[in-house]
Amino acid sequence: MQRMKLGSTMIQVHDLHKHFGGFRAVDGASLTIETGSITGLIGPNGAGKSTLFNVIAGVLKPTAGRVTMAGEDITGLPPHELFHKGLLRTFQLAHEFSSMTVRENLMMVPGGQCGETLLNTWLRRGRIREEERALRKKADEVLEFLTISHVADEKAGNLSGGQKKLLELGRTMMVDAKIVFLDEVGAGVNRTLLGTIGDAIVRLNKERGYTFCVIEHDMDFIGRLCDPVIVMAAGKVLAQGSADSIMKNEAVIEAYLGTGLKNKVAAEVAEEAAFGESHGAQPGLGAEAGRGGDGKPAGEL
Amino acid sequence: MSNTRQAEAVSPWRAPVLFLILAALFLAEGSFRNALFSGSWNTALAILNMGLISAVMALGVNMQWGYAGLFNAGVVGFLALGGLAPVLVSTAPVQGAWAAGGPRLILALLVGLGTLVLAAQVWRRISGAWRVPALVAVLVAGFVAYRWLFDPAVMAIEANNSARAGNIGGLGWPVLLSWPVGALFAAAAAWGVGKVALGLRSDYLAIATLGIGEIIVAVMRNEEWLSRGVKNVSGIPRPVPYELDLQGNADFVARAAEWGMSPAVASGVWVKLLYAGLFGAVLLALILLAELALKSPWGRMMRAIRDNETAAEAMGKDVTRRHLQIFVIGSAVIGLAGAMMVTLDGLLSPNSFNPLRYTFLIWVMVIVGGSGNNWGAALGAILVWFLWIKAEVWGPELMRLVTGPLPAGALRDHLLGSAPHMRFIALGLVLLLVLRFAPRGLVPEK
Amino acid sequence: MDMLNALVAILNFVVIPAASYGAQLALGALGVTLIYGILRFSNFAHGDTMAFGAALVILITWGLQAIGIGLGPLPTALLALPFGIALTAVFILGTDRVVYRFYRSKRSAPIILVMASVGVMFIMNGLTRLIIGVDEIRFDDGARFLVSVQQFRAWTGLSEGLSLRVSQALTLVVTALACWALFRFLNRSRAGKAMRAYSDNEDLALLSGIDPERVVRLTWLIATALAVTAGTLYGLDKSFKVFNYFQILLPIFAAAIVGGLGNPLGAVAGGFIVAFSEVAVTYPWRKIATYLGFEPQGLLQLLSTEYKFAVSFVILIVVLLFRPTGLFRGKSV
Amino acid sequence: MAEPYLSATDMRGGYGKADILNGCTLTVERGQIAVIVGPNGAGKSTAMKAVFGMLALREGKVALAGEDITRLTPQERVRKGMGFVPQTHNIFPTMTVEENLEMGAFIREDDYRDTMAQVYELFPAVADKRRQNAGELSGGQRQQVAVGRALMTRPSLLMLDEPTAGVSPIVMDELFDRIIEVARTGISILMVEQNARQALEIADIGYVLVQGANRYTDSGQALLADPEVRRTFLGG
Amino acid sequence: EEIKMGISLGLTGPLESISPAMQKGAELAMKEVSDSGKLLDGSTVTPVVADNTCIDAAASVAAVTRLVTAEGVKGVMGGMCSGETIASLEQVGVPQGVVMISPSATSPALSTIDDKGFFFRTSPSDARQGEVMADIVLERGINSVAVTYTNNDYGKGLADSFADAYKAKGGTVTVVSAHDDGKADYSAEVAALAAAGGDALVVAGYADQGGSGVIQGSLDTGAFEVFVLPDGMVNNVLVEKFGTQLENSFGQNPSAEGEGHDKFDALAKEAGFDGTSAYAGESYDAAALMLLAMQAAKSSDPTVYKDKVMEVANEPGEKIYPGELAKGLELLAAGQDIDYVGATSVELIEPGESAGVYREVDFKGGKLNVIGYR
Ligand SMILES: Nc1ncnc2c1ncn2[C@@H]1O[C@H](COP(=O)(O)OP(=O)(O)OP(=O)(O)O)[C@@H](O)[C@H]1O
Ligand SMILES: Nc1ncnc2c1ncn2[C@@H]1O[C@H](COP(=O)(O)OP(=O)(O)OP(=O)(O)O)[C@@H](O)[C@H]1O
Ligand SMILES: [Mg+2]
Ligand SMILES: [Mg+2]
Repeated sequence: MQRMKLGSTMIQVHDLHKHFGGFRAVDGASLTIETGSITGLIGPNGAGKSTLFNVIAGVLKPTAGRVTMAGEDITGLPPHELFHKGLLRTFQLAHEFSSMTVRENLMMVPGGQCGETLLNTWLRRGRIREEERALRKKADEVLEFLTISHVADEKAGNLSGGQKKLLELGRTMMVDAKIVFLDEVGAGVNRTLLGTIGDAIVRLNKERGYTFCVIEHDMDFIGRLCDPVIVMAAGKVLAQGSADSIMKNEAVIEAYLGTGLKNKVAAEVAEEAAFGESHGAQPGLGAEAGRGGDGKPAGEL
Repeated sequence: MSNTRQAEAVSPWRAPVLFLILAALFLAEGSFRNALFSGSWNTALAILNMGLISAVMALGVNMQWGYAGLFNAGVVGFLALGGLAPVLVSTAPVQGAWAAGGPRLILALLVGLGTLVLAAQVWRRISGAWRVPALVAVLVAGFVAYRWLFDPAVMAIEANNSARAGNIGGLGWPVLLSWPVGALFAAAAAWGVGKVALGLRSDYLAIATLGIGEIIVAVMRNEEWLSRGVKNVSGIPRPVPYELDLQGNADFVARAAEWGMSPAVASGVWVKLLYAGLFGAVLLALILLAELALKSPWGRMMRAIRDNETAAEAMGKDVTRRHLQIFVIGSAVIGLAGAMMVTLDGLLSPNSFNPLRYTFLIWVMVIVGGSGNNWGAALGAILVWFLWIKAEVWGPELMRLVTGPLPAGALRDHLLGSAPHMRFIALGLVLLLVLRFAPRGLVPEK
Repeated sequence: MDMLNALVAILNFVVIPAASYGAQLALGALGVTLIYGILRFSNFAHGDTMAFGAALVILITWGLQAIGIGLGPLPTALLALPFGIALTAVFILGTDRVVYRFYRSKRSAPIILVMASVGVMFIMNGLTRLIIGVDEIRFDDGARFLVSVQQFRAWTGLSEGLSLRVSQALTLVVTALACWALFRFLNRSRAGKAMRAYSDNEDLALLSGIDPERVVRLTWLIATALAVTAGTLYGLDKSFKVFNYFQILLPIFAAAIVGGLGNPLGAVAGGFIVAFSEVAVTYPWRKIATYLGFEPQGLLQLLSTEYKFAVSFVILIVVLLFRPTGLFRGKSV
Repeated sequence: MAEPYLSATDMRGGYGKADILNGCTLTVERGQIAVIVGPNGAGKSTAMKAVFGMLALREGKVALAGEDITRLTPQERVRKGMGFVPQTHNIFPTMTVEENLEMGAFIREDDYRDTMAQVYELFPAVADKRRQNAGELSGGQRQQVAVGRALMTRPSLLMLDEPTAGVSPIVMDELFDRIIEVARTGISILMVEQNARQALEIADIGYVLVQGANRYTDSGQALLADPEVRRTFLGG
Repeated sequence: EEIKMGISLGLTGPLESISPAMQKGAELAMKEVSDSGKLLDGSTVTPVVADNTCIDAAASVAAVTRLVTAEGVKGVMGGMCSGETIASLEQVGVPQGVVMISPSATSPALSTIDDKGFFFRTSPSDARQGEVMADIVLERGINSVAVTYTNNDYGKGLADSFADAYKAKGGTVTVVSAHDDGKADYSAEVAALAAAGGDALVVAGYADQGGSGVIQGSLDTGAFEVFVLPDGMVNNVLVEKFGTQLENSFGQNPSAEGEGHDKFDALAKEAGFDGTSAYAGESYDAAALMLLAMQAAKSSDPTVYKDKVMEVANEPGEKIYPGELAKGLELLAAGQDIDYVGATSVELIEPGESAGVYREVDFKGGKLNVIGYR
């Protein structure tokens, strides 16, 4: 696929609304995802991040508002059409094909396979066989990378929680995409592995020009990968900026990060001084903060 | 206890062994004569023939359910539509019927169809306050025009020689040609039904299709101009020779003597063998095509859709279109079976299309055989049909066994008198036993 | 113009029969919907549970009649009903033991349970025929009418009559009570909530200390009570015939589905929709029009009664198109 | 303390063919917080299920307060005072949030309104949604309901499988805080965590599980301090 | 020789409640012949029963195939319902050369089927009954009726032929509408019929099926008080069910005058079943005819004795009543002619079906009373 010029707009969301009955899950959100960026999307639980993803990806119809992709209006297009336009996504709650093997889960992803047309399955067996061989190779590479090749022939329904998340991510690696929406790939994934996944995201972004939009609650991960970071709260965009500036933003701290972070920033400064370079921010101070706290919700401080 | 279903390992020999057992059952039916088996090849082959047709039906249902998870409970409707084909294609034309109202009838049907298309267009194109009034106007006007054209034409056709005909009649073409036509009829209906109803899930789709099946059968029962309604059409032509002709053929009689059979028996066996060949060929061809499709990326895609539609949609698969595709193909196969069945019976009797026999029994066949597995569905179909027929004999036999130790008296007499109802009990027991010892079907999906 | 007669005619031929038929369907659908809601499968044996239970009730009724016990104007069968329910419940719990429990423990797909219920259906069907034969049986005693046509005409002097049978009134009352009780039970009581929890997430119910086997037993008990009551009332109203109980299964399912599976209110609404659409759409309005002073030529019938079943299904499909899981947003597996 | 409150020793077993657990041992003292960490697919959730009796063990023994409970069904274990939040499918989707919490208190005979108020205080986001069906919540909100349900049980041993997966940092801090409080009241906690560093901070004892067997066992702080453990399991 | 005779009836299915009496009727005739020891020099007759389900043509074909090819029956008393009968006749009876005599398949279509002489029926075609019924109704001074029929070939055929005849003779038919058997509820049908109106309701259905459901609904809502009841409805079941509510109703069914019927009734009572049950007498006659024809042809080969069926059934010759089969056999053995009257006064007309003598009945006093024949 063509590489996109950096700086142009990949996804633009105009004043998007999604209401469930009377409840406004997304309430007039507008944001832009630049081509070639790794944009982070954070916000408290229930802020409307997944709902926003679902609207962009065509799973939900918006109540109002517009979404464009590379200038083209894609509002309300069904997900399968968006897939063919190069828009891929993962699900927050893993959506594996549970009775298929892990490898098949990956092999089914690429679109326009010759063998997906019924007539071809009878008339063009040779071509299909070749295609399958290539797909299989590719799938095995992805499995290798995600450290789950030993379960390649296991039914996907039998995977562990984290393995399912990895499979979810693996599917987006089977095809060339323009933009990939990752909804909390990190939740439940081992942190060492998450580091590796982060590296892969960076590589795909650098080498193949994928644009990413990433929802994550792990601020390490966000801080390391994402620029810019968009913060949502109560269905609206609360703030936007570089990871550093967001982490210092008082409103964001109050709504999302909590006081634990104040200590953490301090600790980080200290650590940076000590080790020179830090490989991502150190969380893990929440515990102390929590233990020291008086049980009041941190946001009230 | 575990969270997910465990697939117990299934021996690769299971399917061949089961098919061998099935073959042995038929051999026993053909050659041994005792309380359980009839020892008549004619009986064995008659059961086999209907079993083969049932297998085709089961294959169609299996495509819809086993591949795509679509719960079609309107099997009987598509079957009936397929059964219409031999009547319309291959029975002799009815004298005077066409002249009485044929063109007008065609025109009426076109107007009816056109109304629906127009209505759909109106619904899609017009928005806002005018949408509903415009739709209603189109529908009402279309309906009036349709009835104005339709009613007199139907009256005229039904009045034409109503005791013996009263219908539009057939084209007099070879009956084999009507098989693909039957498939086409069912496919066309399935397309329309699918467009409307495939958005529904699981049991909701089931009840909607059940309703559609009932509607199709109701139309066939009440529209006399089409296929004589409840008055039945008999004497539908055959693709194989008639027994009486064979019996009158000296060569054949001589050959029968060589085999050591009476001409009557031999002719019956021969005709049934010919049918079995035809049906078997169709069944094998369908299984071959289905297996090729299933063991390819297409099959993988269908399984993915069945597992998780949302995810499949997100992975670029057009779920709606695929559902429609498989629904239409499956229904076409069912329609084909319908045409085959009516050809075999030589009779179209809309009253006999009842859902217990033609929807639920077919479902039982698929589930017992192993949904998702073509060989399983075919095996289940032939086996269940065999049991369904044999239950007629085995049920009372079972009763005799059960009541054996009872003292002679009113209770015993009552029970023996009710022996025919053991048919149901016997069938239920067999079904439960099979499900118990092979809960995923006799030949489960891999 | 004769408004009163027109009104009475509509009441007598459309409203009352459709309402009581609707209530019969609803009572059956309540059981179906409960089983679906908690145990998550469509129980095809429900119709035959109705028949089986009604057959037992009839036997007991005969026994009671033989020793001279009755209920005065009410049918004796009501007295026999509790016993019939108890006996049927024993049988049904037995089938759960030997049939369904196995599939539950294996976590079989719902369709397997449906098929098992078809097996149970066949067996119960055969058993009922063995027990009581295939003939039509009438077992209603006591008064047949609350209001009969002749009485009504005599009282009012109208030319149209109106009748209301005891069985119709009974069915309506029982259905209303059953629906209300079931709704309260599921949404308010601890046991009811446990049942819903079980149907939502079996494993988690286990983790919360809910005994699944108790939930299942309770479900079967309630469903059986509903089924036997429905079967008996239906038999009282129409006469008992084994074959008909299979036939009523389809409209019952239609009712449960159109209302939304798993929802008692839905089952009742569904029952009335199916019943009223069957009766009202095929009703010829000529008589009414005549009373209102028109002199219509034809029958003014929208569709002939041959298509009544089709009509109710068309309405059902239309409802489902706009509400894919039924009027009251039912469940789907 | 002579015998730990929970001791699951040398567990072996799996879902069918191969064993997932290969001699895994977990013990928790009364009022302690024990944290299990390890790579994906190591068998952490499986170990939890085994402790809770949702997996037939081929070998090994589970004892609670000195009593052998290896043969008990999950319900019986619930009545013995064990509470569990599974990793997935941990809510009743078509019941309201409030009903979900009520189900948590199913076996409690006493008045549980206080506990419910506490849970709502802990998770204000779900308090607003108490009349809404839990299936309509966001991922993080569901997780909060799931933990809330377990807290409602008032167990003597609380088992949590990744309670913080998908919850925002502010809630996570609150949650850990509350877990410490709960432990201080004498309740034992056994939890699996991928937010391992935060979890180990508060852990009295930490287990690193690899391929169904204990790889490292030590106090939380000690594990955090081990560079090898940090690099391979805690993400540096 | 042991001669096996098939009985093919819908023992399960929609007509399962009238089948047992039919089966007993046929078995009665066979037993009588067998016990007499006079058939073909002391041959015995063994009945073999098959369940044809009435509605499933395929099952019926399979059942009859079994009777013929496996059991080797020499004749089949059956089928029961017209559709299923056509199928089993075309698929088995004719090709295998076995005589089938149906007691109850009354569809006009069976008159014209190409049966190669193997098919007979002891009941008349419905075409004729329509005429008779129209006369009866008009003679009672009823000039406007509503008609409902069971939606199958029998009901439809009968309703059509009645409506045509009735209109031709000057009556008014307000509506002709179908009802399905075995439905849960008939309010819609009753409402429609009531709205159309008429002095009486013609119910061309089955006594223990939708027919009585419609009557029940009509009585309850006061829609009709007079019912005209053709053969499928004339049955003691109806009397038991409605008792005195049918005071003004009347009807007719094929059944002959006189002794035959009474004798059969007595025989049936002795054998422990109800001889007035629908088609029980026809079944007896069907079985008896085949056996008598064998005797006349001196052969149990169906291709031979099929030509004798008409002969033994019709004049000239000595009249044979139920219970006198032995006498009939003796006469035939002696080379004399007989005229089998049987339970239903069978007279077979071409192409091998009952001419149709009908008895007119009413239900005064809560009983089934015969008031005349025509
Ligand atoms: N189907 C629905 N019906 C009603 N409310 C809904 C529905 N789906 C989501 N919501 C509500 O919309 C809000 C936003 O949900 P969403 O899943 O977008 O949150 P999120 O930002 O992804 O949170 P998290 O970080 O917890 O995943 C939540 O408050 C949720 O309760
Ligand atoms: N139901 C099952 N059937 C068969 N295998 C299973 C099943 N559940 C889990 N497994 C396998 O058991 C292994 C351990 O799974 P488990 O869920 O215990 O891992 P985990 O340590 O909790 O991982 P995660 O951190 O990803 O949740 C995995 O390889 C998984 O594929
Ligand atoms: Mg989310
Ligand atoms: Mg886990």
